Amino acid sequence: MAIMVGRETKVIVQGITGHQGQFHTKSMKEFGTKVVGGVTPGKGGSAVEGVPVFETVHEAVEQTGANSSCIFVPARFAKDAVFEAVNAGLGLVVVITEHIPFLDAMEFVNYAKLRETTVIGPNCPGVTSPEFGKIGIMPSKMFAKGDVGVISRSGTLTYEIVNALTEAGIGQTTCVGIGGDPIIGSNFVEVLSRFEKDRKTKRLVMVGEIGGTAEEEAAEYIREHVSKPVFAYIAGRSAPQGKRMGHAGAIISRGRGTAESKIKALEAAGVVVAQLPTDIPGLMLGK
Amino acid sequence: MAIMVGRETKVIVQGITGHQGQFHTKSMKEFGTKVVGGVTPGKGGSAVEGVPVFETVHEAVEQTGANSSCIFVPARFAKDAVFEAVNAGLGLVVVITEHIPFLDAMEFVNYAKLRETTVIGPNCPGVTSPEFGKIGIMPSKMFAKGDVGVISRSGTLTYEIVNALTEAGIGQTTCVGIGGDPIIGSNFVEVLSRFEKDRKTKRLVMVGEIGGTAEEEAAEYIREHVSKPVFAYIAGRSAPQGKRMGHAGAIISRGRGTAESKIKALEAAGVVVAQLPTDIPGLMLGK
Amino acid sequence: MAARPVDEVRNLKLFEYRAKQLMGKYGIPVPRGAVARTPGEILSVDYPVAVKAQVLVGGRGKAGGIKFADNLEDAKSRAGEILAMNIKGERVKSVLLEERLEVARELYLSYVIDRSSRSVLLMASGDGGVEIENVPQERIAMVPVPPFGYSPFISKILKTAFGLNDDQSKQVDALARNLYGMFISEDCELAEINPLVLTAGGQIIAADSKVTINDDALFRHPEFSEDMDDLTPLEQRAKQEDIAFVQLDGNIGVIANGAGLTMATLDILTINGGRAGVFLDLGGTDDPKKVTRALALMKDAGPGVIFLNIFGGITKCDTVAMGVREAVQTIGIDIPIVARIRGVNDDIAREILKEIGIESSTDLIEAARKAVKAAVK
Amino acid sequence: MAARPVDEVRNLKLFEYRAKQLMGKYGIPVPRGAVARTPGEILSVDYPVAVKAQVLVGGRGKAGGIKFADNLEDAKSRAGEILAMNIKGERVKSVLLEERLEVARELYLSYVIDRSSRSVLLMASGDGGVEIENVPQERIAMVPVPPFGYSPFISKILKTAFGLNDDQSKQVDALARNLYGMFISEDCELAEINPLVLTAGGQIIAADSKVTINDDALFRHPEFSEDMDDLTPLEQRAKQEDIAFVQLDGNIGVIANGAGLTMATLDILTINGGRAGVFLDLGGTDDPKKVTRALALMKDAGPGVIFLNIFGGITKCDTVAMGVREAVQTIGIDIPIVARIRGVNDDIAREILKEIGIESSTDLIEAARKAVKAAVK
Repeated sequence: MAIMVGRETKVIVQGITGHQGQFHTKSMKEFGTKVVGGVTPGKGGSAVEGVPVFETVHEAVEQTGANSSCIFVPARFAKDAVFEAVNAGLGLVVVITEHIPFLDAMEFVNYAKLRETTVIGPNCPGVTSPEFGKIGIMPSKMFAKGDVGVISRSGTLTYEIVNALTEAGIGQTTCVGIGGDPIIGSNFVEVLSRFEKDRKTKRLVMVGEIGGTAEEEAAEYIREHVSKPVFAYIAGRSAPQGKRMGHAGAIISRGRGTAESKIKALEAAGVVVAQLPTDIPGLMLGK
Repeated sequence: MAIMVGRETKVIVQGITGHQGQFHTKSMKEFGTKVVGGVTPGKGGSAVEGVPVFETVHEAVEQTGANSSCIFVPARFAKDAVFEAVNAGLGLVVVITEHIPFLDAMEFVNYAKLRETTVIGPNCPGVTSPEFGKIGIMPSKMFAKGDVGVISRSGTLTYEIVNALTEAGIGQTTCVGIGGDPIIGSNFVEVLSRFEKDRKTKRLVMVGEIGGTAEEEAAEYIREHVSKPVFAYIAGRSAPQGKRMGHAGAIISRGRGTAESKIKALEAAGVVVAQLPTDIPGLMLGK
Repeated sequence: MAARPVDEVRNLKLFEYRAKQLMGKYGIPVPRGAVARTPGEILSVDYPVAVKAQVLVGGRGKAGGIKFADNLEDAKSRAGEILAMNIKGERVKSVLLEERLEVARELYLSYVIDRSSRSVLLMASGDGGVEIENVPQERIAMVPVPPFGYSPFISKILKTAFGLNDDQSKQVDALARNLYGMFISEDCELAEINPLVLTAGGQIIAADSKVTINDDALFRHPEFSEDMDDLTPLEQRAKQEDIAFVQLDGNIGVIANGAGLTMATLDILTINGGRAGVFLDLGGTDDPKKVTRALALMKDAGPGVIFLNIFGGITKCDTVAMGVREAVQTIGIDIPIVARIRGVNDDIAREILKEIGIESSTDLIEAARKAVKAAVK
Repeated sequence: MAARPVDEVRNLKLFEYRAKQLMGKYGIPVPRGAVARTPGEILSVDYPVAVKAQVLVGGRGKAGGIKFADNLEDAKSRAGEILAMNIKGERVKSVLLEERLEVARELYLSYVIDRSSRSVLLMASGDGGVEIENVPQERIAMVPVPPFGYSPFISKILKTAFGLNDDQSKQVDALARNLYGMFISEDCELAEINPLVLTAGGQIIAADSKVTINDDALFRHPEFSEDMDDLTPLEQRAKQEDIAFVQLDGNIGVIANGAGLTMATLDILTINGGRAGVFLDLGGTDDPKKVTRALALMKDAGPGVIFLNIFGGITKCDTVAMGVREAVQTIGIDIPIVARIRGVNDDIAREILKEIGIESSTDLIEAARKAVKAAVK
């Protein structure tokens, strides 16, 4: 078992004919993912990496039975692409595209929630279940099958940590890059709750960053609802505070948002917090 | 146990100072419901039936810890009233008001779903759990505690059937009047799924009507997900078809929507369908 | 709760010419046309012209309600013929004279309030025309419009569903967007274009239009008050009273409270061999005067017997009984009344009715049988 | 993925006078005022007047950046003083001369993109003024605006939160509605009025305004291109390259890919006794030229050593190495480079770097220690 990506996952790639779309379609297929179709308006009828291209998501779903999408379309068209995927009834939509305006992301995240579609991202590396496949852009080589669930706000740092886990002989059920934007489709709490329910997942790794209060909220959730051991790293202990403008941010965060606040909250919830990302495998192995 | 209304239920009445609001606040209290506050803009600081009146729902929630609302405000203000209740984080909002424009109902139903608030109605008699209380306008006298869950699209007909059940010695866990409007917050399927999970509820009574395809969808759901015996009555076998305009309705319903279609679908799902509403107690008692 | 007339939702149906005026206002291309209530009103139109009966029932074409004319004289006589018609029980009061389109293809496009998806549902098919409901499901695109508004992706779906080129697709996109705007702004329950015509010249035009407005939203649209005149005088009275009123072909007049109970009452009468001639749903009321006016309405509808079936809740039984007493004493109801009374204050109600000579029962089946027997007499 | 500069989200901060121009455009009452870049630009204003430094950092008032004047001469000399100031490292380039308000009460109102509720969050308090963040939570109303738009109930909440009479409430309702309209139409990330002033005359006026625009939405708002000038030349270059660039006070120049890895790199350096002087996040790229330009930027920032920490994924290691080679060979990088390379194509990358004399490690800690050592020299 794994979360989000499983045996039944059939993926379409929106923006499949673009440079990134093509490259990662190939990579996803090589990883063993069932990529069943692509969508690029105006290119319907063609094929990319042996995958048929359709004019609309609805058509692609009808013809291929797809249930998931990986979105590479440019930021200014991304909102409509997600709307289309959600409207077509897909269960999982992974939005790789970065630089999507907040209000656009907010709208598609709301729409997805209304229609019970899970959105990962935007501005994320996607989801990889080593046993079943990957939706997104994570480098394929670094994964190994195992019992650890990884959730991360950061892209490259995830690779760093997953790589270290694999080298230490610790495999993964699923790695979820939730994305670093302020408005994202699935946050720590939502992904934690899935891992908690997944029987194959025995331990969790959580990679956070300074800014926002998502890690503090995750800590609260872990304390009340997560029975599995959680190991975390929070990036940005030594990063400078940004020049904040206005009072609104301070009112919302009320002193939370710093690395100290996050680490304190997580430790209070029983989470083992690593000083450096590369310390995580050692901590998991009890070294 | 019961569904929707339980030991923890604390109700505010929106539109409490109106004629209906006052009358039913009294009736709900007499039934044992914890009515903790009311809201009428401009009347904050006063009291109705010993219940404090507030200017806003947010204030009422802050002061009383209310988690449910019963809405009696006039149709043209109802959308905003539901929005306010949902925004304040209430878990259950029962909308008694009738004649709410469809588009208004659609909007508040969507907003409620986004914020995970359960809406019952609009244009409904509300929810009654004989053991814990009632939110709405169902006549108090007819209920008895027991193990039957009742779901109904019709108001008065529900009273007829519940009364017959009680007279036959069959009590109820909860009776939910979901409302007869085309756009409602909770449909048969959603309420059925709650009754299925409720341990105290052993048997179900479902009261449908001609029009729409909600009963057919319920039948499908029952076949796949409901383990408890279901008894149903569908009103309108002998009612004339309305003069339909345009083709859209026919495209959507595709022959469904008639009493025959609904009865056939329910019977195929193992539901016992009564010829007359008053037959239901006899069927339940195996007469 | 008020009842909906049987399987219909509450709506105000607009005549074709009114629907097209409305669409025109929202920038939707419609054929040039003019409406006439008498042949004399027809002055000059572009010929050839289609003369179309303005009725709200379906199947007008098959019933001969659409004819064609090549000149003024011709148009007047065709209009005269149609204005004398009665289509499926509906008298033709006006005709629409409209330019004839050179039809290349007939498409289908509609928006409707959809119960299941709780959204405005867009439906589109390349196989437009009168028999659209028989087109296989998979050839009709059904798209619940996101609650945040019409979205660009819909245009791609329409292009594919209709099989259009880029220019046609642009026209359809603008039309579909504007129609959605109209649907929301005017509180429609249905906005249907069938056929949506692609002309030989490559234009997209709404050749026939059906629009219904959500009754409950009419307070936001006072301009539709003039469109109410398709109701019979009794229906109009009922509407003013917020009483659901439907005329049928039996001879028992049913008065009940609540849509479900009203329909259940019809079922019970039918099973017991009776037939309702009219039914009338009081809805929820605490006003005896409304009950009195309902009885007056029922008297004018003239059934052989009145079956009063009340389960008191919001509408208390004694309120109803007081209204009945007032009707009997002031209006004089010369039709026998069979009453079945249950629920809140039913004991008081039974006393009141007894005073004016009406025996009432608590048992539904027994009362129904009595009403059927009385109707047969 | 591109990085956000540390704990800030991507945004364009507007100067107060620009924020007020924008608010004025949306019908929000703001004080009469004029902006001046030199005392000579001040011609005539209504006195008494407030002379306010236009800077983007907070705490301007305490730093002496707001002064008052009663006549032209006075205004010019106050302006001259302020225009010579440097507030928390930010040079004052312009002043806003504004009518002085007779303040009866100071309120607080803002909209902000809120991560937790994934909505536009309205915050309002009757306790406005500079120390609003210290007001107890329960005295600040926080309302996530429904995604369907500003709703009437919000006006009731504002009335209660602010403690207003009906007339004031109407003013505030219009203002809050217009501010929300501005927030959405202009893709704001923050729109804050603090204080929102209730004047002695009963008027509601936005006395101080802070607005930030979401950078990623600037393609919809080309008119803000003139508001970019608060960046240093290096920051501006970085922005054009889509490189997150932050200047700090150590002497190690960090180049990494991805926000998380960049921050983790800072953490590792700090733990090992080093301090970054600048960091630069390449983000995801497949263009060696971007890497070359990043190195040029780093060269101009002038750290003592460059620590290149790459974990290849989207950004392949060989792409980075090629960019570095190009920079070394054409621009000439005279600062020592310590490299740590892992991930996609790291073997090729190490070969390329070796050719130009850069030894690279795969071990993060080891490389970090080496960089710290090099910086100390």
